Amino acid sequence: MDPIEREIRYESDRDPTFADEIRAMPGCELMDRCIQCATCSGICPMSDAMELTPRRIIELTRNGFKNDVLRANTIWLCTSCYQCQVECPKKIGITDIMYALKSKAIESGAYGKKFTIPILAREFYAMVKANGRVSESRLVQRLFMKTQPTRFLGMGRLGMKLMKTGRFSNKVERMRNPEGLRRALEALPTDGRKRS
Amino acid sequence: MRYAYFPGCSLKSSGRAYEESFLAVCRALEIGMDELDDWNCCGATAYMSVDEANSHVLATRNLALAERVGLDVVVPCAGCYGVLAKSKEYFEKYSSVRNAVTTGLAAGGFAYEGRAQVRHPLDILSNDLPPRALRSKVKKPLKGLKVACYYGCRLIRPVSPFDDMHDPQTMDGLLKSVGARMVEYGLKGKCCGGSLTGTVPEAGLPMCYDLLKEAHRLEADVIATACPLCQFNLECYQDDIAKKHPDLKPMPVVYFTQLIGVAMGLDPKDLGLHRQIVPIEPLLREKGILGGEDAKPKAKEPAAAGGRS
Amino acid sequence: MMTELHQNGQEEVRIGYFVCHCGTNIAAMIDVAAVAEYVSTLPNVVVSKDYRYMCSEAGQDLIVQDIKEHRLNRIVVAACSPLLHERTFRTATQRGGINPFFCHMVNIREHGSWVHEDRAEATEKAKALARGAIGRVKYHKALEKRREPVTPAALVVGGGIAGIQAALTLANTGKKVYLVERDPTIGGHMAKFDKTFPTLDCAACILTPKMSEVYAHPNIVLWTYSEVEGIEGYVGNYQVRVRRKARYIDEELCVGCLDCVDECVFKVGNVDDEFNVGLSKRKPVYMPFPQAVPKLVVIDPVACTHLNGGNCQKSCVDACERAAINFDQTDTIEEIKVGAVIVATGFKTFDPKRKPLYGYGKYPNVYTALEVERLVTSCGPTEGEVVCRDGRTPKKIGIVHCVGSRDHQTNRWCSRVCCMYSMKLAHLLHEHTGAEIYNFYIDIRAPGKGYEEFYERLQEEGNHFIRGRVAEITDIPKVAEEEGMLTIRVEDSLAGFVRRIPVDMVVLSTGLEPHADSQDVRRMFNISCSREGFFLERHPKLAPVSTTTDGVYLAGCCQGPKDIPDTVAQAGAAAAEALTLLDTGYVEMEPSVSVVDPIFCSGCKTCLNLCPYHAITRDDAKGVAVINPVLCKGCGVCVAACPSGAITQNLFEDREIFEEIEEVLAYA
Amino acid sequence: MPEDTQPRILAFFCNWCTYTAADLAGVSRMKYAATSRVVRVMCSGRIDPQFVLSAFAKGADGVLIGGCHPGDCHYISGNTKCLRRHRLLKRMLADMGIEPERLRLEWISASEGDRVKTVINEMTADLKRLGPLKLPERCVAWDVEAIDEEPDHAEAVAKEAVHA
Amino acid sequence: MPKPKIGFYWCASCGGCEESIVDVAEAILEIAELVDFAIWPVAMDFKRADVEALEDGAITATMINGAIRTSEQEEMARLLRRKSQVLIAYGSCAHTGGIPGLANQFSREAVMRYVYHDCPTVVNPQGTEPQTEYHDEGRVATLPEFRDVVRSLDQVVDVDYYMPGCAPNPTLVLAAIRTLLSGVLPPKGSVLAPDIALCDTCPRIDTKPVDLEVATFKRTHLHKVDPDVCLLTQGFLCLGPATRSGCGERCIRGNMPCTGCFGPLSNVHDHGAKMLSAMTSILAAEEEDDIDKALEGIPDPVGSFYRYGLPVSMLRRKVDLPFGHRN
Repeated sequence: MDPIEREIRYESDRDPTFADEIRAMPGCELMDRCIQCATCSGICPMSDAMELTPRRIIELTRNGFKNDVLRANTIWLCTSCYQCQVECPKKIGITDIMYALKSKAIESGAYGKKFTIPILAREFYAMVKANGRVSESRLVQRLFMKTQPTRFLGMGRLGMKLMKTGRFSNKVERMRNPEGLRRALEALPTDGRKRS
Repeated sequence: MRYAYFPGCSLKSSGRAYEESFLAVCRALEIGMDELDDWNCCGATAYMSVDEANSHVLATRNLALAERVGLDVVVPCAGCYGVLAKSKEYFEKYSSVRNAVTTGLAAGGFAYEGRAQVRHPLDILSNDLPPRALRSKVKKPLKGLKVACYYGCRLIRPVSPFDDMHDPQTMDGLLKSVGARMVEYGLKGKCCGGSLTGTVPEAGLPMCYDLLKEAHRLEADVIATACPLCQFNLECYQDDIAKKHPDLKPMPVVYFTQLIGVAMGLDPKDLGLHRQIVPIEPLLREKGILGGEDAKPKAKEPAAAGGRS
Repeated sequence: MMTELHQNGQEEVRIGYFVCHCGTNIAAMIDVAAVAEYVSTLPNVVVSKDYRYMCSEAGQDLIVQDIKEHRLNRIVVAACSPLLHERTFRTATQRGGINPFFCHMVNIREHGSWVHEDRAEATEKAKALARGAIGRVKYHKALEKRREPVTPAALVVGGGIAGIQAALTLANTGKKVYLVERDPTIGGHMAKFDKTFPTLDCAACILTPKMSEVYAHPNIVLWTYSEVEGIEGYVGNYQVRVRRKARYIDEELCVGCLDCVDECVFKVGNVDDEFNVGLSKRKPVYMPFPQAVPKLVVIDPVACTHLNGGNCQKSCVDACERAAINFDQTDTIEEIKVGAVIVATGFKTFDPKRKPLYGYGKYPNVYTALEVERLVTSCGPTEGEVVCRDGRTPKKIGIVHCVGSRDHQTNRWCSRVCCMYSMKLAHLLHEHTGAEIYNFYIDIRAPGKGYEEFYERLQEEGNHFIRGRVAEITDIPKVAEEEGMLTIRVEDSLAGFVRRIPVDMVVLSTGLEPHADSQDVRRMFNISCSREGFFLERHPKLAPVSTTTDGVYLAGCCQGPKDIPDTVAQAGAAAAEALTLLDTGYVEMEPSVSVVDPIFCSGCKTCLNLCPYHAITRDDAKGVAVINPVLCKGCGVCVAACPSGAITQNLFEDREIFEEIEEVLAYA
Repeated sequence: MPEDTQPRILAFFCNWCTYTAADLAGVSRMKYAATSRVVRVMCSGRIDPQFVLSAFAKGADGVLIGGCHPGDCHYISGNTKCLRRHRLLKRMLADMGIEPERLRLEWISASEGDRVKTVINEMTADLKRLGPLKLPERCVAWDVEAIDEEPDHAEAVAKEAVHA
Repeated sequence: MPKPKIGFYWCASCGGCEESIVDVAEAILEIAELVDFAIWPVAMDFKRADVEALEDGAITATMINGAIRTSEQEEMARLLRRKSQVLIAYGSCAHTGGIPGLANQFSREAVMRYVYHDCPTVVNPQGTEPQTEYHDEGRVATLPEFRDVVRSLDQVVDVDYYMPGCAPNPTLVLAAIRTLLSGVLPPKGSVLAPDIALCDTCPRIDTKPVDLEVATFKRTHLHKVDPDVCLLTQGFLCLGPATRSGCGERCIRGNMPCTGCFGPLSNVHDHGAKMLSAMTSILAAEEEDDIDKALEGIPDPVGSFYRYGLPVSMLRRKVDLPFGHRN
């Protein structure tokens, strides 16, 4: 049997400002109307693989249990298909909340070293910052190098086919002058949030 | 009819066939498509997770470009369409987004007042074309071809200005008007797994498997999509999926604009049919749509302008 | 300036001012003593005091004594809303020996202490309002409440259980009642139910006796297949026009033997049977259901070939020995006079097609709760045998709660009865088919007497209660067990994981919502409705069955979703309220009607067309306008429009309002 | 006097809809500025434009008229007459230099208690921004000019009145 | 017994009221028999000193017409008040401020700038404006001060009676003078005209329908006016219903709508607001934009409804105009 860990939560486990931070993000303001009806979990295509169902994520978020929320794989399995947000009877922006939680997780680095999804997000972010556009093939290469080198070799056959049909080019997609875009993206105050 | 055209990163690489077929169809229908000058990546689903405020600035810059040329912007890729449409709606709905976008764009020398509309090919082909424009251009109706129209998520959610959110019909309508037969595809609005097929395949691939299996169950010949990511997931991972599900037979996955192009008798080369991993041409030839006598390459039509980057 | 204000004769004005603490409701936020102190310095004020509960017996006696002791002839009471206690303080003023309309109320609770947070500002406001009232009240005149005779008859609109109960209660007191029902039979939704919760007694057993009692009752005129077309007049004196749609059957002759139905050219039903909510077909000539009241058939002009201009041998006519069928019948309009109206128009169920993910209409084995009511009842289309549309007898049934309710996309409110009838249906389905029943709920709401016990009984019967709102129903299997079944995907939120439950049949417990035409009905009876479309009661607690229009009362689900026990109770209450009106025989009309002063009226005809009640006519001989006090409702529109200022409205005279404006603002 | 800083709104509420809505706001304990003084009339059609002018002339900084939504009037069409008068009165007041925010017509039904709160708070904010109208003091200042004996007195009163 | 003295004086007026006195035609001789004139600047050469020489109350009755705009007019009004037993505000200007009162919509500077500079027909290269004092080699010329606000007579001095009308009509003038001389005086502050609106005696009242409704207000110079039918019924802004009668409906007989010069009835607190209320209530339009369209026929509500009475209206003046400084 695994060693016993305490399951009870004391009030000190709660992060008092966490809920407000999420609530301040556009689309996330109606969190408190949730009646825990579980429609979101019912409709979410990925919920069968999620450690915490979306319903539980909303409950834990609005009560400030930051660690539980950011440690679960739920926010990463969310493919932002918006079915939960559309079906929610209380019109709560659940997908927007998931995005808010992802940016919180990336900001606080609460995920495993080799965990692919946040790495993809940060690689994507860096590439847009540099070139203003994303070169798919290079992005995939960098991702697999960083997280699952073995799998990348397995993709060889598919890689060949894509190259043959002209759908895999090593050309770096770049804007003519990304200067304007770069200035635009630096204009907003980062209020101290890590943008790595 | 003239629009600004936002290709998005995918249409320049894995989704090149979508761009080629879309531009070919537009040329045939005399719809003007001016690619936005120096457009930037829309941020897709990833950028938003890192920096939510700037994701709106990033997306709205493209709308500012469209406003500068005074045209509505057409966004073929469903992913980009969803991101731009949502940014536009949140720009109008939330003052925090509006302030962030206005200050951000101003620093970059741009301005956006919300005039440029975000449109999708399904929308303009269904609603902006004069009634019989498409039907009159059909040379080779797709008789006998059973198509499962797959819309995916971002075309109809969270915003769905041109189609029914629960039972979309625009793609079905268009392909029906060029002679194809539709199957009642219940999973037309379900998620294809998005980027998970690459990052966490054991979670993403089952989604594709469900979609493919259902298409086979309904005896569809081909799945039509309007999104390069969905097309890639459904088509390119069929081998991986078949490893776990040997019963899965190959299912061609094409862009709806390719089928429309074929029905209009356009050159298969211009429609990027040769870019399929799971070939489609044998099926079309078998159905008599890609006719036997002109199977030989016809005299080249004047080089198709644009599109081929 | 040059305009002479009519002084109120030479009589010395002696005002008594009473400001109420209302316990702490007012005193907590307004320094009532300071207000009383300030008012004592105002002109004409003889008595100025504060008291803890002005509306109490002691408070009212205070007024009576002070009037006598200080020879007061004006009273101002600063307390709650006049809509609440104006009548109370006017009665007290009258008991003090002076005309009740010398009393004026100032609202410093609902418009003052309850809504402000700054004690100083609230007190200043109370002083300003007091000064305005003191100024105004000196112009008050002695007035008498006008009495209008009341027609001792009532109109009940809607023949469901609410209308039936109200009509019976009223008729049993000897009053004449007109019961008008849109459908060919009374009974409403309840007639379609099999059993009723929580006692599972059969709906027909408790409803049909009341229906026949209505039919047989000497004081009730029953008009079915009829609609109210228009209503004029005012409380106690309503003229109502009722359109009696043509049945093409002579009501005197037909005895409901159904020979005509058997002989109709259509051997099998050709249109959906509304009573069986479309589960079966009916012929153009039909009787809604065997126990229909009145026991008459009706010919549906839409479905009948002859009435549609086609040629038909009209075998029905030959079949009827009593020659009751008459194709030349036309709609008739009846004009009646009533004193009170009880609106009991009921509700409609939510159309589940508005929630496409539940697959109603797409998957044959998805039913609405009302359809299942007809399936399980012995006199239903399948005589109580539960068989799905695809022929199978269900072994696993899923009942989905809150369909359309508690949902911002459709109806925001809880429809209050779905949990209970879902449990009832679960019991009946289990009883009829032995199937395994799953109830998918958000919160089980079983608040009534015996309701929790019923829930316990259902649990003990082995029904599954899964806490989770069903998001989607699909026929696409994911695992072998789901082949050929309808799979319900839901998170069992008590267990904490998502489940896929394959079932043979799904029952959608659709919520209750207002009829589609509730806006037109509301405008016809000049009552208002809440945001959702249910008719608005005058006050949720103090006047739940009356409306803002005197003489119009509400009963049943048209006022909001409720179960049968509450509906019957409310119907009785509405009948009682109507009875107080009909029994007193007269109704006291507020004296705040308008009067034309012939001296100043130039006969310029400006006001004549402004009055919606046609109360103003022109005496061409004298060349002046005249207002008929019976028709005048006291809105004051003509007063504001009269270019000569020749019309005055009692209690709201120009000089009173100008004085109130000036004094309120003169304070500071 | 604390009264000076707060704008004063004279509100004419129709008995059946807006007055009842204000009662509902009270029953629901909604909080709003204590700047309104309500005069009850049976119908918004009873409100004579003379009342509005008198309110301004006697020192109100703003006038709020509350009536039933079109189609809801207890007297069928009283609110329509109110609307007809309001449209021209608004224009006339603008010609007389009174800012549009000082006269507001709102249709508020018996169930919209929150609307009463929002409108009064909004109007209070607008009037605070516009500053006091102070018509009685201006009238005094306009007449002072006639008394020749103390011209500087005239000027003093005038200054004080306007910039108070 | 010395004949009673009568005085006439005119302040900010057009002189029409002075003529209306002469309009009584031969009856002027009858009056001349009965009274002596103490002051009548337009007709006789009386000087201010002559009036100041009289003791207080020497003049039986003085009729002052014209509104009060300058300091001199204020002084004369106060002087004649002291000198007269009965002071009558004669004509709309004195009674309610009259046409000059419309200037209360403009500031003193605006009036000066227009009259002495912007008016197309004025040639004033040096840009001279009237000054209250002008020194020329030791000699000083003075002018009365031009006030910021136009006021009616009773806003300056206490007035006994009001003779309404722009200008009052001869029959009423004669009746007034005769009642004055008869010594039987009506209550102080009365308006010497019937307290009933024009429609009471208007020849066209019968053509006015019972279901009176105005689709849209029309301007008289843009449409043909039917000489028989009630003007308001035709859609012209006729203020007869809200104005005192006694004028003999001379405008209506001249086929033009009444403009309200005889002033409000006694129950009315603000003439303009009351007219506005009456005229808009009878519109047929129900929706906001239809109402606005129907009211396009009244482009200048202040000018239409306060043509003769802006100074005595509740607002009196455009509220945001400056005042209280010396030029």
